[in-house]
Amino acid sequence: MKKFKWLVPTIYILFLMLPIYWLLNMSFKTTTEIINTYSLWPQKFTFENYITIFTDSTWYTGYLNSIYYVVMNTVLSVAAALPAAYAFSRYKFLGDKHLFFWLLTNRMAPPAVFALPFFQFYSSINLFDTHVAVALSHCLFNIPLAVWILEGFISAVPKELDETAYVDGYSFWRFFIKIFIPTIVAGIGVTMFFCFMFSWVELLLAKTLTAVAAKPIAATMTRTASTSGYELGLLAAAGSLTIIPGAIVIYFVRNYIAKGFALGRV
Amino acid sequence: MSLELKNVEKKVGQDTHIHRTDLSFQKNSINILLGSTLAGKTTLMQIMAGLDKPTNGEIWFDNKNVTGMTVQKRNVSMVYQQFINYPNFTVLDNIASPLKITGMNSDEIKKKVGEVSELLKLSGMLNKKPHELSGGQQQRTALARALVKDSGLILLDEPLANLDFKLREELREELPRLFENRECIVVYATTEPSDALLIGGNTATLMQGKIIQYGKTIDVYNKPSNLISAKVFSDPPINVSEIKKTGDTFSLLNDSVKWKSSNVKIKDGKYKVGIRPHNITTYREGSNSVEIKGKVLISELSGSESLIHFRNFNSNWVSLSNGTHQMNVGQEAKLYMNVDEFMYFDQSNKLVNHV
Amino acid sequence: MSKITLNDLSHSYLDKQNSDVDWALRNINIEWQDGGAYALLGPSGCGKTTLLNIISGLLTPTKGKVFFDGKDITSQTPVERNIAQIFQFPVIYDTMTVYENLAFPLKNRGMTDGEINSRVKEIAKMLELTKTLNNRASGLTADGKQKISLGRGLARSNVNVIMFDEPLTVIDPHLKWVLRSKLKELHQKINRTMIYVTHDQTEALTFADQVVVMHEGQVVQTGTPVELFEKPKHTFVGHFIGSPGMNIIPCKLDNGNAAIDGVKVSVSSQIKKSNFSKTEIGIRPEFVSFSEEGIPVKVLKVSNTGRHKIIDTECKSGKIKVLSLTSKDVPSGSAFLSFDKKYTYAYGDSWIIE
Amino acid sequence: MNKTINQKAWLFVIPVFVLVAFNAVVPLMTVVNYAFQETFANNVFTWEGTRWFKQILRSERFHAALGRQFLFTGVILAIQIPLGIAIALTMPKKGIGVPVCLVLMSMPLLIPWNVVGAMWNIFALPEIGFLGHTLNDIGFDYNFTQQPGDAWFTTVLMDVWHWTSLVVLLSYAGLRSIQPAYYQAAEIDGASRWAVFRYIELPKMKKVLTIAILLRFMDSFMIYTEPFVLTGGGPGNATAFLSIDLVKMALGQFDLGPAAAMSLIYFFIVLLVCWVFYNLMMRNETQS
Repeated sequence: MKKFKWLVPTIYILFLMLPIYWLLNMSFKTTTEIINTYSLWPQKFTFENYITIFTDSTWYTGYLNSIYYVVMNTVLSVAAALPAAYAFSRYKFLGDKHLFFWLLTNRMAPPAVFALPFFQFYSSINLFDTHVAVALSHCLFNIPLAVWILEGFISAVPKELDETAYVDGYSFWRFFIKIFIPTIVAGIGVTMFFCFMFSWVELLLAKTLTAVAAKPIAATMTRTASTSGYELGLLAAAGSLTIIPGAIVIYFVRNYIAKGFALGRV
Repeated sequence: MSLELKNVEKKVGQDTHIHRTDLSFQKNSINILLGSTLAGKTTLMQIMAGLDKPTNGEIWFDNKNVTGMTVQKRNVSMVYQQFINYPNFTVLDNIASPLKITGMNSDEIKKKVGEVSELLKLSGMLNKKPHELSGGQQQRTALARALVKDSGLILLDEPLANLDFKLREELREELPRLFENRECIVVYATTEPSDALLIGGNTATLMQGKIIQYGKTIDVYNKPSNLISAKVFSDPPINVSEIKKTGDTFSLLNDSVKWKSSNVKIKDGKYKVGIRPHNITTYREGSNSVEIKGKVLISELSGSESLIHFRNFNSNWVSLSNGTHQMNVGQEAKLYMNVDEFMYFDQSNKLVNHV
Repeated sequence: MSKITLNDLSHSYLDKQNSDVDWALRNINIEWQDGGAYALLGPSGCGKTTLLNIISGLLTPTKGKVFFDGKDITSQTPVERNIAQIFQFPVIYDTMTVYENLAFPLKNRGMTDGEINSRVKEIAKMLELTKTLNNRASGLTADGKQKISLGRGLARSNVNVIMFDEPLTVIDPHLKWVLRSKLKELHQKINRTMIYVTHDQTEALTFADQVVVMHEGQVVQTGTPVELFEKPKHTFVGHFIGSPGMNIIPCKLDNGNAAIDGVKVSVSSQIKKSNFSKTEIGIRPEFVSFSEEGIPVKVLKVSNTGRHKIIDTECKSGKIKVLSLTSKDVPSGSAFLSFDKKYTYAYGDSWIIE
Repeated sequence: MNKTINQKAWLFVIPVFVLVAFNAVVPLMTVVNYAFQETFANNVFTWEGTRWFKQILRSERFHAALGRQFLFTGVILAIQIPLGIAIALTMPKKGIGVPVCLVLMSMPLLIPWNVVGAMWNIFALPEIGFLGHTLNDIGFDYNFTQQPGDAWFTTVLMDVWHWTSLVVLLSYAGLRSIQPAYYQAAEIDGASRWAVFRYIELPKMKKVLTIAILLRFMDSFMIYTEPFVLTGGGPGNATAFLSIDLVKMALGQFDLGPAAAMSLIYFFIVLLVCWVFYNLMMRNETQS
């Protein structure tokens, strides 16, 4: 039985790759070919769809918009969550448990519930259709997550390290920046990965809060696809491109992922 | 220079972690806090360092009240049981870090780090990261960081507990030497009586958040003020038994063992006697030895010593003899107690002889 | 129950071995009799745990063979070998009660409920676990948990060997002593072969009848605690066993005579060879005493340990420790040391010369 | 770890508190506002009390959506949790296989959710999709845009594709944190493979599995984008889960009052289930 153990993950990965391959396959076909001929690989291999995307600013600004607010949100979430996670890990204070639970409940709030109120709220404070709006709104679910993951990592560091630094004469902030952050850098990496991931894949809020100026690529894609009568080739090419940032991020943090979970909340 | 705890008490919620304590450590002394886990050693050290505040009482250092002062301002050093180093710094930067904080110029830092790393045999590994070192070297790095600045108070919280037996021995031997020629007070917490004896200095015995006794280590060992202190400061555990004195006659355990002695000047009556295992031996030792018989439970031979556990009148005894003395389990053993070394405690557990 | 023979064992965790340091174990030959109490003693990284895992079958040696009662079992699984092992930290099955934990290895071997019940009760009594039998195992203290893992080993009546891998590491210091005695007592009661791995000489020497001292993947000496103490075959053994360890002092060998700082030292055995790159005299502090003549030393420090005095002295060639009774007086300043000839040995390139 | 009492710790928590409260409190109050009032024009409200709540709780449409939602969540949990554990158990433990598996398996997690929907749409369409085409080729009458059963099958398959990896990653991390001594002890005790799983792996994975189940419950219960892009909730209302129904009601029909009431009920259900589940798991924890 042990001999065939590798089959399970292999089949699973094949299953995961199939739809992605299909998307890539389509992206190299013209829409006409997609509709008229069914084939496992492009008969007339074309870059036309990609060229369209890279030459049309409504397309590529979508990418830039997405990356812009995702990075903004990731930095914001982690920066805010770090001291909070430290506090939850190291100190007891009035209402700490309730606050922690309340934070987590926000991870449980269905975005669909908040879509309309968010639109009204951000419109009323003149942030509608800005990158800041999306970055801020994604804090709703990313900050609880970031606090949660980081708290696990921080608790794995003995508090004697903090004490040693104070004994050595470090002030709190100097210790926090020069020693503590480098110590939990793996945890920060994992947290950033998750924040990036959830901000990158989320669409409902991002779409609700933007119109033109900050419109994310994923939204651009659906719009074009539905209005111009399903330009399937273009849709596939745009979709394929949205996979790339994620793939790059995974590649860089691959060693941290498993480790992160093992060290963190487990 | 001195460190004084005046009426210090620590409570957390309803629990008292440290009962009212008065303690005073003098300049250039090594002071050992001896007690089992959770006896309050760490809490006491945290209060001394300024990492924790006492609920009541004051801490005076150098005749100044430092009770509320933050640890950064106190000029103390601390080494923990776990090997605590800054993982992202090299050994060199680890050792240099307390000096860099003070803004010392780099030449002087270099000189000081060089000296202290030489002292702790770390010179060859200054450019390594802590995780590349063995446990012993990691703890040496932590010690070096504690020694590099001229702190007036050096706190060592079971620094050898996580090391291999031989490394422990090696470092323990070096420790007193490290503090020679230094103006400082050293406080060393340990659970092991042998640590206290080998390091010397002064010892405070602790039990459940109370200081039982404080004095010169050898005095505390030889003249424990009460039974608890004797128990804390004994490894293997001290034998305790009921004893009756009438005139010059002492009798142990329902008259099973009797002897006469005129050396012990205590009133007639009932006492508890504390007998350290090495005062029960397979051979006669001292001028007054009394025979005791028992059934052997276990015999442990370590090459240089023999530990024999035996049973006499429903209680278990431990004897420790020099040399190898093989005894079989179940056999009737004849052993000798050196009665001159007995410690007598009254009904309130206070030492009554030797005083 | 059986005799254990290790035949020319070597093990490496690497695929390719270029030099000695690539081997975790080198050329181990050991024979252990049935029913004995044995210890593997050495500092961390000396290969003792590797050796233990090879005996239990958790590792297959790169070279060499393991025999139980003359039968080659090198390729057998731990189950087939029928052994028990107690690990550094207590391994218990969290979701089971103490009873279920003890019954687990028996159940796996298809014993009937009746047999299991009586066996578990018996073991629980031996280990003083009877009261907690129905408690969740995960609720016990570290020493209680360690007793459970020991109990799982003892439960099976036919195990060939019970192995301990530094079993007292996580036990509170004041309970270590109790559990150590319990192990010794158990061995004397059930007479099963036991192998105890540790870095702590006290644990090893008090537990075992025969101790194997390991250093850098090799066995440097095997012997009874007394042999290891009185006649170390290698300076490492001298240093590692005994507290404080043996004094090792550089000396000169000349025509079968040894001399330290020009003073002749008599040793217990004849010195027949002298072509070594390094020659030393080994003498335990217990066997050094102050005398009217002998090796001139300076007394550096005296520490009173309650039972003994440990005196640090220094001669030209190095430091010498003296262990004496607290009642004896110690000279201050300059003094002379003499060695008990019976326990004085000459070492050439770290190995005893005889 | 013993924590020190320090009320100043609140200062560290303030940024997080402000950022989350900024997003949570005002919109939530808006929802509450709508839920108890009727509005016809801008800023003209009339108090409606619990009318919308009663209406929603009695509405068959809500019951149907809630039923579909629980069924969907139940089905995907029943598939993803065991499947995820099984895959984690068979994954390599060392070597080049580890990063390869981790990277490839994480891919679906990093694809924007609407792209996931679009991708599966293209993949499953009977004429042009590999899945649809193949199924029809081998004799199934498959068309997820027309047949509710097929739509369900496709949605579930898509979710399995999208999220099983999260369970795998968590389980894998949980498995990796088990000390080898446990396996060795079990081997020595003669435990079967099943016993090792039942008495060692499963208990040690309990915490990660709790997290995995919670996350999967929350996210699948809140699912919106993927089925919206894939099926649009159809055919009919076959795959109109709670969020889809809610958005339809709020934006499509502009029934703000009932939509807001439904939102609150919805949020409450998620909270309640999470809370009950979490406490059940933790109660067992303290018992042991």
